[in-house]
Amino acid sequence: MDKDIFEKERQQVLQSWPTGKDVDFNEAVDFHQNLPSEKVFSKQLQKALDSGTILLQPRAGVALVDEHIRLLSFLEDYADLLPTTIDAYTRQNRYEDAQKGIERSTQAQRSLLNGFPAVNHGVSACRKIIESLDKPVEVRHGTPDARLLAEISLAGGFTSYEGGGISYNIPYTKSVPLERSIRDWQYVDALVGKYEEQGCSINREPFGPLSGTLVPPCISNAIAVIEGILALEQGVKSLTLGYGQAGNLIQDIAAIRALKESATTYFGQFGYTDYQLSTVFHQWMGGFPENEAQAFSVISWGGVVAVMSGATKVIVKTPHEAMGIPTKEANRDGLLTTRQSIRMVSDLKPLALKDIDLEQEIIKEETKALIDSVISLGQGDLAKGAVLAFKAGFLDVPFAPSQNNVGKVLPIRDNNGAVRLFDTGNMPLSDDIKTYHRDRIAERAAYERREASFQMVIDDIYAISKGKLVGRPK
Amino acid sequence: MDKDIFEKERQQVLQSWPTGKDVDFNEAVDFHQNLPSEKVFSKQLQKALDSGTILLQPRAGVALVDEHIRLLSFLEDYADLLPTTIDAYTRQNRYEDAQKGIERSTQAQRSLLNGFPAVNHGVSACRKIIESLDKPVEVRHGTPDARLLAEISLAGGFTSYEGGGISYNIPYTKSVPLERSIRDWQYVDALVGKYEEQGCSINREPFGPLSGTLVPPCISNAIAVIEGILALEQGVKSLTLGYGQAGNLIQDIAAIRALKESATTYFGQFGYTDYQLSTVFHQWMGGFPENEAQAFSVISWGGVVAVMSGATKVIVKTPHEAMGIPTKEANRDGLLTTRQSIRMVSDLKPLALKDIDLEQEIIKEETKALIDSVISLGQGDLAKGAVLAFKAGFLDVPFAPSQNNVGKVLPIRDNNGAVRLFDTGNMPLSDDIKTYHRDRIAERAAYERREASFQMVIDDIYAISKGKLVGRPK
Amino acid sequence: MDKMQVVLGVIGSDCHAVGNKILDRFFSDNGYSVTNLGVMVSQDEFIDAAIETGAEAILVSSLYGHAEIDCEGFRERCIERGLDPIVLYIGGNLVVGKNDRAIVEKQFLDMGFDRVFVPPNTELIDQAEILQEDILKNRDLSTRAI
Amino acid sequence: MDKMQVVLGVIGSDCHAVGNKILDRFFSDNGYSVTNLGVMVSQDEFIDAAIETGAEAILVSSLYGHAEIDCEGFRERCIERGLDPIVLYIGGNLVVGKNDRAIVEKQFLDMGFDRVFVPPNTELIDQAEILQEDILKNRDLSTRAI
Ligand code: B12
Ligand code: B12
Repeated sequence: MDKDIFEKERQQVLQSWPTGKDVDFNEAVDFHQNLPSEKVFSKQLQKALDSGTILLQPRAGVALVDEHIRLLSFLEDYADLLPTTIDAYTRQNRYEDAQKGIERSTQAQRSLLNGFPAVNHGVSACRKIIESLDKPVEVRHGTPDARLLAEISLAGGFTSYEGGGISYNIPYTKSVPLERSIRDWQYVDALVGKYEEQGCSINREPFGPLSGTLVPPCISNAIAVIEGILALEQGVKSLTLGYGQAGNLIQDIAAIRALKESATTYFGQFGYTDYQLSTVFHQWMGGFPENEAQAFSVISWGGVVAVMSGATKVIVKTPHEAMGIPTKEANRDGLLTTRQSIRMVSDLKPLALKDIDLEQEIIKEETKALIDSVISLGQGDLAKGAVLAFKAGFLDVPFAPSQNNVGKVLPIRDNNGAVRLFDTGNMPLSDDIKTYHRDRIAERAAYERREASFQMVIDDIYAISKGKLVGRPK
Repeated sequence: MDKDIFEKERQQVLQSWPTGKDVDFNEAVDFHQNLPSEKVFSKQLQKALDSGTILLQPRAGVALVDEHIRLLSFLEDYADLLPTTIDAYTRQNRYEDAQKGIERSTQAQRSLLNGFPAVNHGVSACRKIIESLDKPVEVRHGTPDARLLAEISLAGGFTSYEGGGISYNIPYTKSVPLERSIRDWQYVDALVGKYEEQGCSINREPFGPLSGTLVPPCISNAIAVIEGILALEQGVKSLTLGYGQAGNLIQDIAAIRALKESATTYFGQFGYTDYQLSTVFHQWMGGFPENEAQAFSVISWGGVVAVMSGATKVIVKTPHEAMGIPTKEANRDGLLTTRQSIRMVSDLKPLALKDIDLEQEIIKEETKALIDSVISLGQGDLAKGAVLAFKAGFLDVPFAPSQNNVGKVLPIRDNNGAVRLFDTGNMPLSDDIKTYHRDRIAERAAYERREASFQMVIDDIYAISKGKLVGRPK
Repeated sequence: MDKMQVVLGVIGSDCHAVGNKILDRFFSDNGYSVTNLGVMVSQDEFIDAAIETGAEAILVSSLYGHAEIDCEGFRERCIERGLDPIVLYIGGNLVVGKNDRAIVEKQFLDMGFDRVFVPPNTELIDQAEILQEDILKNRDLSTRAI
Repeated sequence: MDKMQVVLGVIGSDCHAVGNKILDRFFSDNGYSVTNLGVMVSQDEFIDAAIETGAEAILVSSLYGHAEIDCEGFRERCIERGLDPIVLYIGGNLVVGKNDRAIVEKQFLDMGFDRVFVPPNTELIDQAEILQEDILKNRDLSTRAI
């Protein structure tokens, strides 16, 4: 992004809500420079990368500042990295509604918002959070226009920022044009780059799981890599690429391994060498079982697979997942279960399985087909290419609400539980790949003695919440 | 066992406590013959063997009959196979104390016994249990002299009986001579054989996990195979051999695979071909974490490994494990977690890993060394051989309380968490094998920068309950 | 008989799309003509669509926990804009947190919803029949009112 | 100073041996002379051994849930047989089921045990010092009594 344009736009952004005026970049740089390394996201990630361990991070956010600090202080003992999950009004820039939520929450003495309205609370409230805690804190949200939120929270001392122009549009919005959200996220990345120029390290994490629902790895990996490049282009240096557990052990391990490799390849191809790359594994992001004992099983399996995949961090679910925003105790329990799982399997050697290698090659090949189509559509301009690719359905996220999304792609599990493409929509995959998916699904259909169909898709959507991986009949 | 001797002994056994007189073999045969196949243990095991699925079984038993039936009826919805866990007084043939426990429990309106005192309650109470339920029920206990208990519970309609002359002596008693318990279990097996002759199928399950604490697979596999042969010798036809999860995925899978193969080999070598062989995987049998969220993780990982090992059934723990006999709800929760885990991984293909094959070969070789030493000590008489082998320390169970046990063997985990032999005691293992174990442990010691020592053993004993697999310092 | 007209959507700033797609399919497969507004639907958008299509029921979803705020005055607004009678259903994870189902149900019944579907009561089984009964009851009422 | 003598064992029909082996090690490593009776020890076996060795404390374990029955009248029996004063500790999973720790503690204190160690209060840390203090307190008492 052109610096002048950026700086001009900054003035507008900071004026779009009263709390914007408290942002003072130079003072913020000072604050960041004085943060001890325990509070800096990328430094903790680097330690994990170096030692081959995996870091645990929950999701958490409530309406009121002191409540939120109490919540995070409580979770800090069980987590390695902390979140501040932003409420859904702020995500839509509906700060008046967020204000209403704050007031109602103050009255009701409980949070009526599903997250922390950081913009309304402003810079000093963010500082209070960072100062109250001894671990790094990330802003986690789902905001298509996250410019003001970034300004306030980064000035507030947060050292990691989740999201991206695609991943915070397609699953999170209905009618925000993709060109706009990508553009607004170039701003965010440029802001991060501005901090990086001053030696303040801000980690960026594109949102991997997308709709969280039977997303084939190639789709999320392609988008993650593209958002990674878009971020690098603006000066981002520390990147965490994400993936949401799909459910089949082999495929999940292969997906994280493929993600690292595809990213490294393309980042190099685009001329980037000076960056820190880590990965994040999201425990199962689809519908959870309502029963807590069953939910514990889903969570702990997610912990196991996260370790086996070699991811740098794992985002942890809670036994309340199917029911509502967790209490702090439920959140702690999710962390405890996950930690136990992780520490019980972390001494295992990486699984050397041919099936994983095969799956990994397939995912990389598919991902390459998707990314290359974006590159060629954009004639080298990835932002433009991504917009055109979504229009054409070359990129297509299953079950996403956005009107930018063609929505033709339909996933179905194969007989081993791996997510395959029942309908490849317009995605530019080779015939070999298409045949591979068709065959795998046919195998299952034969086994279940029924046709692959939308009913099978629905069965798969419900499966985990009904206590199984594959949505078989009966 | 000689039939005349057996029948004479039977009369004494049945007179050793008043309820013995209600045993009527012919009437019992009638009862068994009329049991629907859903209630017959071996038939459900066969179905599982045929379909490659795994069956879930909890542990449960309380002092009073109606309470016990209520408990099992509640659990029946979540389990595939049911237990009746016997109290610890009955296990020691202390029926007066059991009677006191029954009376005190009636007064207190809660169970003061840690299991169901089946001998005191007698045949008709057992029948009531079997008739109230729709699934097969097994007697699970830890009784060195289990003759009367077998007479009463089998006449009562139970279709599976856990235990063995070694596995219910060494971990469960202090001073019962091994020759006596083996002899008394030959009686039990002969009784089962007597039922089998009448076409009543009674499953027998030697107790695999022994002390439940860092037992190297070769030791439990050797004892399981020996008890299997001792049972076959008396006419037992349906055998379930068991193994307690040791904690390392590779070793656990290898152990169950090795167990099947060693059993098949030796059963053949001893001339048996007409039997049904299944395996049981016990979720972690050592000290559990007190925290329930952590316990859920241990349980669900046990479910996962059970499936991956290919066992026919899994014995399920509960989130109350570290604290006390579980409530029925905690027991249900253990089953629910396990079921979820099982159904999430059961569609995976068996892991084709070289490391598993290697481990499996080692376990089989070690097991062979142990069993062959028993055979040669006994000059073909396995019962005699086993007694001599324990005396010589050729068979030696870590942490067992029995005076029959030399107690020289000490296990330590290696750097990947597999249980290795720190001290092989007097076990007749080859030098290669000993070196292998020594090297694996040295690897860990080097990594941890400390000597392998008894402190390391203690650290490993506590490890799982403290949230990890390997008891590393700090 | 003509298919009954219903309007479906996810209210407020809520982006949860998966359940919505399944509900669309479910009610369509079970004899209704469904106008699906998708996610992020305001009260007035629901009402506009209901008026336009002559719908006899509005099926609101809310998953993200803000239903208390988003649904405030929804019944009153319907009446104000002439939708009376109209069947109003709501389902999903209505409030923030894991709450007692009975309390949440009552809260939304009090707000004027005819039925409230919160977990563990969200499985789609006989909702299609129940809806038909409720619509017919309303028709009956309207007839008698005339 | 001579090492303090203590008797250790698992009471009743209880076969849990692992904790016992660790306790033996722990108290031996921390300055005591331990007579370990192992598992399945009756009240009188504990008392016999204490008399024989001149022990000043009996450390009872019970894991399997029958401690209520097995320990009935233990303190009285000690006094009856002339062990007075003697430090009586008990630890483990004392009663059947997961129970409120405070209630269980009180129950066994009332039965005459000087200290009660139930989870999550069973980790071995400063038990060796506490025991020393308790034994010294008893000596002090005996001296004064004389
Ligand atoms: C997948 C998912 C996401 C995906 C959604 C992708 C997409 N665009 O669809 C992503 C990751 C993007 C996401 C984002 C968020 N999510 Co979300 N998400 C889920 C999750 C895991 C599954 C939802 C799902 O698809 N279920 C499967 C479908 C089939 O079931 P369903 O949605 O429940 O719908 C069925 C029933 O509810 C019922 N039903 C629904 N409405 C109606 C109406 C009628 C009339 C009837 C009869 C029945 C009915 O029938 C439907 C079909 O069976 C749930 C938790 C869970 N359930 O396990 C959380 C959950 C709904 N999310 C939640 C939250 C808070 C959010 C966020 C605000 C982020 C945050 N703070 O954590 C953002 C939302 C931002 C926004 N603007 O809306 C919370 C809501 C909390 C609460 N109510 O207290 C939940 C419960 C998780 C949690 N425990 O914290 N989420
Ligand atoms: C391993 C084990 C077994 C093995 C024991 C092998 C052996 N011979 O040692 C086997 C499988 C044979 C077994 C059998 C049974 N077990 Co068991 N077993 C366990 C288990 C899983 C671990 C015990 C262990 O070794 N822990 C590790 C050691 C280091 O810890 P510890 O024993 O708790 O001892 C420490 C502390 O308690 C403390 N401590 C103990 N005593 C004292 C005393 C003093 C003075 C102090 C300061 C401290 C102290 O310090 C010790 C060292 O750190 C526990 C549950 C758990 N804890 O997870 C159940 C458990 C103890 N068993 C139980 C039961 C009931 C039985 C059975 C009766 C079978 C049944 N009905 O389920 C039989 C016993 C038969 C009999 N005659 O005794 C129950 C007791 C229930 C209750 N109290 O309500 C438990 C709690 C499981 C459960 N939740 O149901 N068991």
